[in-house]
Amino acid sequence: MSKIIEEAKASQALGLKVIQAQEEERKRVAREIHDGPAQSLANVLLQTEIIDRAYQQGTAEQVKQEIATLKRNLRETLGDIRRIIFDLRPMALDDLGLVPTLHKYVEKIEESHSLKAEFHVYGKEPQLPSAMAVALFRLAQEGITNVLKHARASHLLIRLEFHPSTLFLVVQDNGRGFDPDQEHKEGFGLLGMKERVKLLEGELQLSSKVGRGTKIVIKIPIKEKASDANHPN
Amino acid sequence: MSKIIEEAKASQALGLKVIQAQEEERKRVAREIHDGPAQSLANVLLQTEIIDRAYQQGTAEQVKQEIATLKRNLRETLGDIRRIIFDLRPMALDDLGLVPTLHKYVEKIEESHSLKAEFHVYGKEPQLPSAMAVALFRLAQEGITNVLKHARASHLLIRLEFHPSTLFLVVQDNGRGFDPDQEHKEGFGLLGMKERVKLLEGELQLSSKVGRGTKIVIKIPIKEKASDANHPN
Amino acid sequence: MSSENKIRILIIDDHTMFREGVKRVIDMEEDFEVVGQAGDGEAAVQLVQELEPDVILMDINLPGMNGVEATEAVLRYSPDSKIIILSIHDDESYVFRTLQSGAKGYLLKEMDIEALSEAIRAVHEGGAYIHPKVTGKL
Ligand SMILES: Nc1ncnc2c1ncn2[C@@H]1O[C@H](COP(=O)(O)OP(=O)(O)OP(=O)(O)O)[C@@H](O)[C@H]1O
Ligand SMILES: Nc1ncnc2c1ncn2[C@@H]1O[C@H](COP(=O)(O)OP(=O)(O)OP(=O)(O)O)[C@@H](O)[C@H]1O
Ligand SMILES: [K+]
Ligand SMILES: [Mg+2]
Ligand SMILES: [Mg+2]
Ligand SMILES: [Mg+2]
Repeated sequence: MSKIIEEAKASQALGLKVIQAQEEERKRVAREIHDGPAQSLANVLLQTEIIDRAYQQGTAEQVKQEIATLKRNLRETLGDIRRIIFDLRPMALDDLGLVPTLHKYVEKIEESHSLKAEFHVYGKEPQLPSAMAVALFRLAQEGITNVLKHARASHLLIRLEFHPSTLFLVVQDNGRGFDPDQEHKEGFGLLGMKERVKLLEGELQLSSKVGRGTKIVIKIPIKEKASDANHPN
Repeated sequence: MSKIIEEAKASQALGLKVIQAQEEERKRVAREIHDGPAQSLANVLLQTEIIDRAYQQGTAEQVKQEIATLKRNLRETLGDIRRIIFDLRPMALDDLGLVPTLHKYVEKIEESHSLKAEFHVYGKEPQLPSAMAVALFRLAQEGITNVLKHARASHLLIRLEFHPSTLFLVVQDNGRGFDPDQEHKEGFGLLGMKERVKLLEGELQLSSKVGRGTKIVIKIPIKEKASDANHPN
Repeated sequence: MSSENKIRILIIDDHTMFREGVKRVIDMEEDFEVVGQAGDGEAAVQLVQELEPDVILMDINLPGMNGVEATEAVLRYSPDSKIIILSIHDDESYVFRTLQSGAKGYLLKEMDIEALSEAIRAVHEGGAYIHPKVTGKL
């Protein structure tokens, strides 16, 4: 088989992988909805049958209890749905902006992990294009995930700085650090971060040293025109 | 997502587009869940309040009616959720293959819209990589959506042709047509179709003329190697 | 109760079914009355001026202007309006932002009838109300 055909095949395989990745994410979400909310709702429907029955035969007390259970289950289902929505896309990003969304995210991290997590903001958040707000949120999210996963840090700092035509996002920890020159083996997290930063025409600087923690500084230009390209709702 | 980035490095622009497209899609699904099932569930919860009250004060007949309404709404919500799951991932694609899934899809379209929709298949569906089956389904879906949305057609034809090393997908309507050279202002539908076709190393040909309907012909090479790059679960 | 003494309520939400549901629940309270409903912020601004409702229930995710923007717009024209935000989001940053915009209350859409009527009465009397499920987080 000629090299060209070989390469053509490889290239379609690449395209298929891109599509596959997207579809896998969709599949994951579909399954999550199927196993979570869809299942619970089917359950709730069954419960309405029980209420019907209780109403025909049972005591007032029983009916009341069944309705209370139904309500509790409905609220839980709504909670599941909220979580799925948040994982897909924190709507607060579009409704309120990056700072409140990150603020809450960092707070949650601190609540659920044994480290001190701080979020500092310098300057005022301008009207960011929604694609940029999302990209910044994902960058912070990926950076934070790495700290939780690899750093064994006691301290995590997220800093956002808004300057007239630039913004900085800093993710810093006081953990074990690593040798950045030797990170090529596994993860795609850092690679994905670099991709996104490139998309925003920015720069990413990573400094880390074994035993001395890790610091990622991301610098993104804010272009005036970009800021009215898109805004909440 | 991650593995792909590595391999898509060669064609970086592709990787970037994937990221953006994925975020857009996530946002769309998040909104859909928020505006659909989440709202309806809140509504169902309100209804339990009404039942409570009817139970305390009302007649048996009233309570019965309220419970019936509640059930109906729950079933509708469940229907919405199922639709979202289906849109995310037509499970039938994995279970049955492309042809039966498309067949059913076209049938449904005809049932719910005032146009004649036909689906023709030439040749036998080979074992397609699942990513390719999904991509073809999405291509047909986007083409059909455009017909329903823009064409005001009385006739819609979907054709799938399987040849030894190529397949064709045709979406054709007899509607109002448009000038393809002037379509750049809005939609991402056609753009997305072209992206997908490019990923599959195929070709997309669109012909349309005002008043003369629209025809999209998509040609995709079936590469042996591609088919073991990936297969259904 | 005579119509003049009732608390007059306007409902703004783009989800018609939900709006109907809220109306039915409100109608069950004898001192409440729904005087109007609409599905977007522009209509809200207009209706508030026309109807001068005592309390406005305002959805957050609306087409066009969102609920926060609509709240600000309503208050610009009718500064004394008592607005309660209705939202699916249990995220406290939404609460901060909406109270900042001048709303007097924040209710999760999963509210029960007690929370709804308590909120309406509270803001009507010049107070504030935040859904207990989110106050826990503040
Ligand atoms: N904050 C950090 N502290 C210590 N080590 C880190 C930190 N961030 C990254 N690393 C090291 O760099 C490697 C590459 O990170 P990257 O995010 O690319 O991959 P990963 O986290 O291992 O996998 P993935 O992100 O794909 O789930 C990690 O495996 C880890 O060894
Ligand atoms: N079958 C068709 N019949 C008539 N006009 C069409 C047809 N398909 C596409 N068009 C025209 O081409 C334009 C671009 O289509 P495209 O799918 O890219 O965008 P859209 O359908 O408007 O929006 P989106 O797909 O993002 O929801 C449409 O707005 C419409 O004017
Ligand atoms: K709504
Ligand atoms: Mg990582
Ligand atoms: Mg389209
Ligand atoms: Mg809404």
